Amino acid sequence: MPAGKIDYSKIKPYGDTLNDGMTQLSFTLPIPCDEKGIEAAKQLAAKMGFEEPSVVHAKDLGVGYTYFILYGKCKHTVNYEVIKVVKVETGVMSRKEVEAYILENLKKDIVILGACTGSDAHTVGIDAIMNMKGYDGHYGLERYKGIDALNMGSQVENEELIAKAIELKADAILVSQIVTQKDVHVNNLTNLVELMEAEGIRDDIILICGGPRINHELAKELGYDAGFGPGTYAEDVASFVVNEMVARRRK
Amino acid sequence: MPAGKIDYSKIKPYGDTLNDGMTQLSFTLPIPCDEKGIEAAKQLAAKMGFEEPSVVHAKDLGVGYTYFILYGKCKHTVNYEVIKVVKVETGVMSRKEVEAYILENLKKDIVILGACTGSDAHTVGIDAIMNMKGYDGHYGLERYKGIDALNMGSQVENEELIAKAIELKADAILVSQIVTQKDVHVNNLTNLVELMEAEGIRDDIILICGGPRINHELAKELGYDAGFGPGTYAEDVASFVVNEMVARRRK
Amino acid sequence: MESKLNLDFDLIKRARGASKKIALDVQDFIDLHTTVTVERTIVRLIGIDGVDEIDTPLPNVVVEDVKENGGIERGIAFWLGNAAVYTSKTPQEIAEAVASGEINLTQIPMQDKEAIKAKIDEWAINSVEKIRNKRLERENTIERIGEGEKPYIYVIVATGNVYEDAIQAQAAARQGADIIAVIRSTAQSLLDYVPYGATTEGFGGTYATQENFRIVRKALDEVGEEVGRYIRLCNYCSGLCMPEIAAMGAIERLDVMLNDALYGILFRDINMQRTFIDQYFSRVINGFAGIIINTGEDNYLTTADAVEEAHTVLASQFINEQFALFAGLPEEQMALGHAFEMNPKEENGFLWELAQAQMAREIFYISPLKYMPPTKFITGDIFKGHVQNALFNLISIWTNQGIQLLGMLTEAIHTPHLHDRALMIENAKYVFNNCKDLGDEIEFKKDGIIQKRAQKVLKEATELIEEIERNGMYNTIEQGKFGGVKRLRTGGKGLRGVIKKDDEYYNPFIILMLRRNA
Amino acid sequence: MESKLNLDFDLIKRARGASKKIALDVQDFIDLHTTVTVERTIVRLIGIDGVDEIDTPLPNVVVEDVKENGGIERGIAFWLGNAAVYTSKTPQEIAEAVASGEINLTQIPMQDKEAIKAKIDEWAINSVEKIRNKRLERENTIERIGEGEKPYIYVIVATGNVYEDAIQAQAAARQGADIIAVIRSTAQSLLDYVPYGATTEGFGGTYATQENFRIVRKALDEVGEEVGRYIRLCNYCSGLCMPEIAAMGAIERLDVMLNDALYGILFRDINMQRTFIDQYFSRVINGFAGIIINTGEDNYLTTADAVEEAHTVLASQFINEQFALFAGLPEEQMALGHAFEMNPKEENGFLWELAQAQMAREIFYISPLKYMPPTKFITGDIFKGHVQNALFNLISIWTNQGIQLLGMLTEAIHTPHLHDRALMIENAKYVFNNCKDLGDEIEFKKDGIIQKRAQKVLKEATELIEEIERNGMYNTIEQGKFGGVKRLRTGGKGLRGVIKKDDEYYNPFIILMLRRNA
Ligand code: B12
Ligand code: B12
Ligand SMILES: Cc1ncc(COP(=O)(O)O)c(C=O)c1O
Ligand SMILES: Cc1ncc(COP(=O)(O)O)c(C=O)c1O
Repeated sequence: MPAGKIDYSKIKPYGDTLNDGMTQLSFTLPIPCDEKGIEAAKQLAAKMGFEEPSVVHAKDLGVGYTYFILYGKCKHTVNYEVIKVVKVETGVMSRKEVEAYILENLKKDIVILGACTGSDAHTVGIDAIMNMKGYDGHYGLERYKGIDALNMGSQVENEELIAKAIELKADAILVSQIVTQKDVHVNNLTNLVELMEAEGIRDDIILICGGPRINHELAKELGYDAGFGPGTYAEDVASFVVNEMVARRRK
Repeated sequence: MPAGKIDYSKIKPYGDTLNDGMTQLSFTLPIPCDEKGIEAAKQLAAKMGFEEPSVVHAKDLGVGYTYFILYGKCKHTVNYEVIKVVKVETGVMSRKEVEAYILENLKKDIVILGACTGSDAHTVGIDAIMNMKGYDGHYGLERYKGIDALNMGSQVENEELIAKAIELKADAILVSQIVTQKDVHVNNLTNLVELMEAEGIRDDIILICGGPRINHELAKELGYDAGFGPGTYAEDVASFVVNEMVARRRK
Repeated sequence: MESKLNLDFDLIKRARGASKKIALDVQDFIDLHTTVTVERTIVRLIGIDGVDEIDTPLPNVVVEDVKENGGIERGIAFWLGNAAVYTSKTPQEIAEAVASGEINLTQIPMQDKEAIKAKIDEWAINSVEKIRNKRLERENTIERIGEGEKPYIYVIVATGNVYEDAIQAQAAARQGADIIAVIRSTAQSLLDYVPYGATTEGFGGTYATQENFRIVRKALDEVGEEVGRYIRLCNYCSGLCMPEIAAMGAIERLDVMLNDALYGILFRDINMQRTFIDQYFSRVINGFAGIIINTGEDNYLTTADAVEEAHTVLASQFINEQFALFAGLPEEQMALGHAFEMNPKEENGFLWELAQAQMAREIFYISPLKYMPPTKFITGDIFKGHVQNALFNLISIWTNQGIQLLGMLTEAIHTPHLHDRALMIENAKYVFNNCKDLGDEIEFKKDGIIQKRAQKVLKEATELIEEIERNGMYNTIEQGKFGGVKRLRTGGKGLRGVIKKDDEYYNPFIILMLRRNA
Repeated sequence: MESKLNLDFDLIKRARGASKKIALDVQDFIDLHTTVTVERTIVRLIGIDGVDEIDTPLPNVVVEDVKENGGIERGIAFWLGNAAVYTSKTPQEIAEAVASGEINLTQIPMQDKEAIKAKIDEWAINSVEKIRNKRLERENTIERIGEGEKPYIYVIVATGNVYEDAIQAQAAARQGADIIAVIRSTAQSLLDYVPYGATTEGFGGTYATQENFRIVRKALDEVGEEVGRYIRLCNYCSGLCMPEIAAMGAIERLDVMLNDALYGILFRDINMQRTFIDQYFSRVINGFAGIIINTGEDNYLTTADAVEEAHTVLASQFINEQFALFAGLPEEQMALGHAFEMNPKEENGFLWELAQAQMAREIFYISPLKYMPPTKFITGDIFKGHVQNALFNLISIWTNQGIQLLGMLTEAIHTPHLHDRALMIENAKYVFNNCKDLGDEIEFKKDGIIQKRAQKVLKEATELIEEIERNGMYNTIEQGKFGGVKRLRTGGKGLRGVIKKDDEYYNPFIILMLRRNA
């Protein structure tokens, strides 16, 4: 790239020139909309590490608070070279491949149970993974030969889910959590792991969670085997489950 | 306010709860759009002092760079109580009041020269201050009795402006600078002060600048008597000039 | 009114006719039943409030007492009336006595039936009169200080803390909002009681309690005076306590209520029998109190495809209209729901949305339609979201919608922040003013994309309604025709709270309220 | 085509007639004159390029040499021809010899006139043939790989560094842009020479140099193959070097050029005589090279009020059209400028903008109109700006504009950042696709706000044009009728570069290029 060589050990925001640091930000401060307020906003941006912070818009919000839009030049850099991300490492197979893999390696139908738990009533995400028709042209688990998929729907209590898993001898549980306010999803997910441990079934079942604010790293931290975020399709989950089952058998 | 008392020594962004720190930001990084890129964006936000940074959108820009939109909780606070802003302290008089003030205190017509200098061709701002018809219902200086206002228009060289000021024995010079890329306005404004000092006329003339990225503080730093930003009207400038002239006479 | 869409008025008539039969069928069932929350509503309207020492609301205590002892089929009013005649206590005193175990309602000796009825009617008339005054209070205030222009700008607050909500509500009014909805805490609709008192902790919303209603109402009355516009307060009267919340809202002068059995059935898995019965009484109350109801058809498009399933929204509106009319709720108070929920990638999607919004306007020409924003296809790209909302706002002003629930640029991220609302109000105000008379100015090409879309949706809706007429409402829901969600007649939450009335059952409020000039 | 606005075609005819007379009047003056940059353009077309040791471009050196020695009235071609016949050197060799002081063009002995003319014509035919091949190259590429749909998405890059520009231009193409304009460094238009070579330092833009053209052209050709769309390159052919830049653009296969004398007069204070002469030759070149020109009427509304002065835009378009026709530039290559610049606070402002955009479309029905975004009323509120731009995009697709210069949400802050363009392209693509056939679908109410607005603007424009016809173009500009800016006939920059031709003056290119099939 003739316009300057990128130093990946010191990555900075880019506006229209490499390393110019240009960043846009906006926030509300609980102070009046005047010169002093603008100065406060700039000082805050300076603390965040912005050079030449510039308030381009300030708007009174009708309650003595002010909304600010700013631009500034970020001083910080990130060392891109050393970044490691925790992600699901197993490759993704197509539905047909998953079906063949089950036939060949597992030699039995596997049972996958899904639910949107707690008070969460957002079923579109778990439906996308499980229901026959799937999502965005990708069929859901119900359509997979060799997979016995049961979607319990929304607002399922953790206790109920565990009881069902025991009843059906589930190989994997899929939990969907969409509402994240006040970290309700974290509490709910943690609680499920605790209950499963108390029941002594945690190690027998592959435990997976998903939702727009879930990623693999968070899932691992919470004691899950995997986590999936936005844009997940059934085959991503299915591939993980069957690979993991084979891997566990080998152990 | 029942929902919590604001501690003005520790002001923080407000999303929907006092001191939640909620801030929106966006920037481009010169790295690919993938999990690793998202992690880099989060790490950068963490360096800026955001807790729980969350990338809500990532978009490939067609050149291997990625645009990120993030939300995070700002850790920093600002002590609002000690903030001081440098601002024009003289009050603002109406046109009529200015006219009366000149008649009473200065007892002569004053000469104000204006221009948009250097390569800058944006005249709307200086026109707003000077031209007869003014701006937003506020008449310009040309309309003021007791003020002899000359607007030299755009792309005026500093040398030209100084020559004219000497010729007309100007009491005040108004400089408009709209283009700010690569700090061209700062250079241009500084150059004018230097030239005036070289000519030995800096102290005889009230020197004022204005433009969307100008404020009083910056103007003072650059050696101007005052600076005016967006939303300025003729009366703001006129009031400053006449007050300053009287103050200087008293000295 | 002439149709810009060249709609077939015969089809509309057919759809209305069939919808009426569908609603009547359900109404026959409703009339034979009551529910625990209907009874608790009567308790509340009679003037009982508060909680016992373990925080159970007294209306629940009282109704449970009778239910456990097997008398609820006769209706709670009867037992309270009986107790009052016997003890000469006020309803509140009776309730407290029940709570303390001092009284057991079904154990009180039977009093004279005429005396009981007289007592009940005295209470009821009194209560109805109070609600009527609240309604007049609203009308007078609007008369005196005015109100916003339509489309009313409707925004939500959802901090979880009622005091923070009050402040944000006031801020929103100053920013230009006309209706403030206080979102309820997640899953309150599944509670079979109404929480009590001021609350400061909720998930994704604030509990609907009578005290919370009062606090926000007061804040909005204040700010209304300040900005010179009556600011309407909205809450949710859906879920397992539908009619109780209607009663609370009527008493505290709420102005708008989300109120739709189908929403609860489909999206909260509430039993359909239960909620149809509850809905009826809640609509009687809302109708009488001058409260505008919002129906929830827009939600269908969050689970079903907006292009393919548009006709289900229209069909549901037709049916909802008939349910509301049975409950004495006039069209002026029926904000039927519809939404702008097509995939933004749809070529000419804007034309289809426009067609549908105009269609709803022409078919329900008195209703202050409630137009819902894009939500499903809003992503974390807040800038794109802002544009989606601008197009949504444009269609609203163009087709003369009544209530515009503003879309939020942060819809995919969090419940609205203070400035999110400000940005969206700015968006709406700009578009509404800049495009004010567009609707007047524009005609649609004969048999073009727009006209044909509307005609198609109307035709499909009519066919669906006639199919429902043949199969019945319950079967239709069991088949998943709405929102693609299937629910069983005996499934879902709350069925246990359904009670068959006995011959002497008496609810004094229905008649009083339906006879509007009582 | 039927008028949706019910425009009076007689008025349009009158306006065109009067405009033709106005342009003719100026053209008479033009035909008698040349300018230093016109001569330098001839030098360039003949094949001279490069700079001397103090970085003065050779075309300047050569023309100055003749001008100082009093021979420029005859035209530079003559002197070069004379030198070539005498020395047998190539033009480039001659120029270098002039630069080194070896040759003084006017001192060379006079050669045979026929031989000189033959030499000149040989060069010219050669040069014109090259340009024609460039044109064919463009046409063939479009034929082969295709191009974007209209409205073409037009964005600017303005980093100051041509290599960075090239990257950003490629990124924009991948994001969906069809035309990339490389903004010039501030005040290049005031330079009476064209900088040389690749440049990496500019203020608010990048210098227009032939090498820079080449670099970006190459980058766009590459990315065009990749995305399967021919990507057009645009630059500025205004200011003191108008025709030279046209020539450079023709040689390097630029596709679009901002090219308008009035812009320079009003907004750059360039002398009007000078720039009208320059404009003529530059348009002859652009016309022949198949380059689309953009006129600058949109700029008027940055200094004048968009509601009140809309008719001045239309009047100027009519006149510009005639100027262009005189220069042999076909309507297909005339992207007449207009803009969406009303105050967003204007009630029904959208209706007026819509009326005007449709009006321009109907009057100049062949022209690929260039529609300019809101700029003046864009503030630091980037979210509001994004919505303003969405409405602007909507009108564009609705009224079938040809070239959509995308508005930037950061217009009030900085020249576009990489992601600003991406956001705006996303905005435009969404609106264009979602509202694709709106224009086909919609009719305007007879005598409504929209029709009346358009009719009013047309009427006022016609009156203004007829007034200009009476007073002449120069007086009109002196009176400040356009953009509210007054300029004197003998004021402004560059007058000194105007030269009256003598009887034997010869510019071979005009005839060759006007005779398109030469
Ligand atoms: C549709 C919707 C609804 C519908 C839900 C209908 C239904 N049956 O699902 C209705 C209207 C009922 C609704 C109601 C409410 N909603 Co809602 N809703 C949405 C909306 C618009 C879209 C969600 C959606 O369907 N996305 C599409 C699916 C396909 O995406 P997804 O869920 O992310 O799923 C994908 C991945 O995450 C992953 N995935 C998801 N789960 C799982 C599980 C596993 C195991 C795996 C492997 C993968 C996986 O795969 C999926 C496919 O790729 C969002 C806003 C938005 N635009 O995102 C708000 C939103 C989620 N809702 C919200 C709220 C607060 C509510 C309410 C609680 C409001 C209230 N207080 O009343 C109510 C009550 C519901 C409740 N208690 O849960 C908030 C949540 C805020 C937060 N961050 O906590 C949002 C973000 C809106 C907002 N800004 O306020 N909602
Ligand atoms: C109108 C306009 C033009 C017009 C100017 C016409 C004219 N005769 O003025 C035209 C079309 C010619 C133009 C051209 C260019 N423009 Co221009 N233009 C604008 C635009 C849209 C509005 C500016 C304006 O008129 N504002 C309204 C006035 C009233 O506001 P104001 O200037 O801030 O003035 C107020 C105060 O600041 C103050 N004030 C101003 N001056 C003074 C002086 C004194 C003494 C006092 C007391 C007060 C005062 O009082 C005024 C009234 O309250 C802005 C974008 C925007 N929305 O802001 C871009 C903008 C300023 N332009 C820009 C650029 C880069 C250019 C060009 C250089 C582009 C190019 N490379 O070709 C060219 C060339 C012009 C040049 N060399 O200067 C950039 C500047 C970027 C930057 N930060 O440096 C902007 C921000 C657009 C952008 N995002 O790229 N432009
Ligand atoms: C009609 C109706 N009722 C209620 C709600 C919300 O209810 P809940 O409190 O059950 O989430 C909605 C949500 O949009 C609705 O449309
Ligand atoms: C016709 C025309 N030419 C040129 C320009 C810019 O020219 P300059 O390089 O002089 O700023 C513009 C700006 O919009 C224009 O409209």
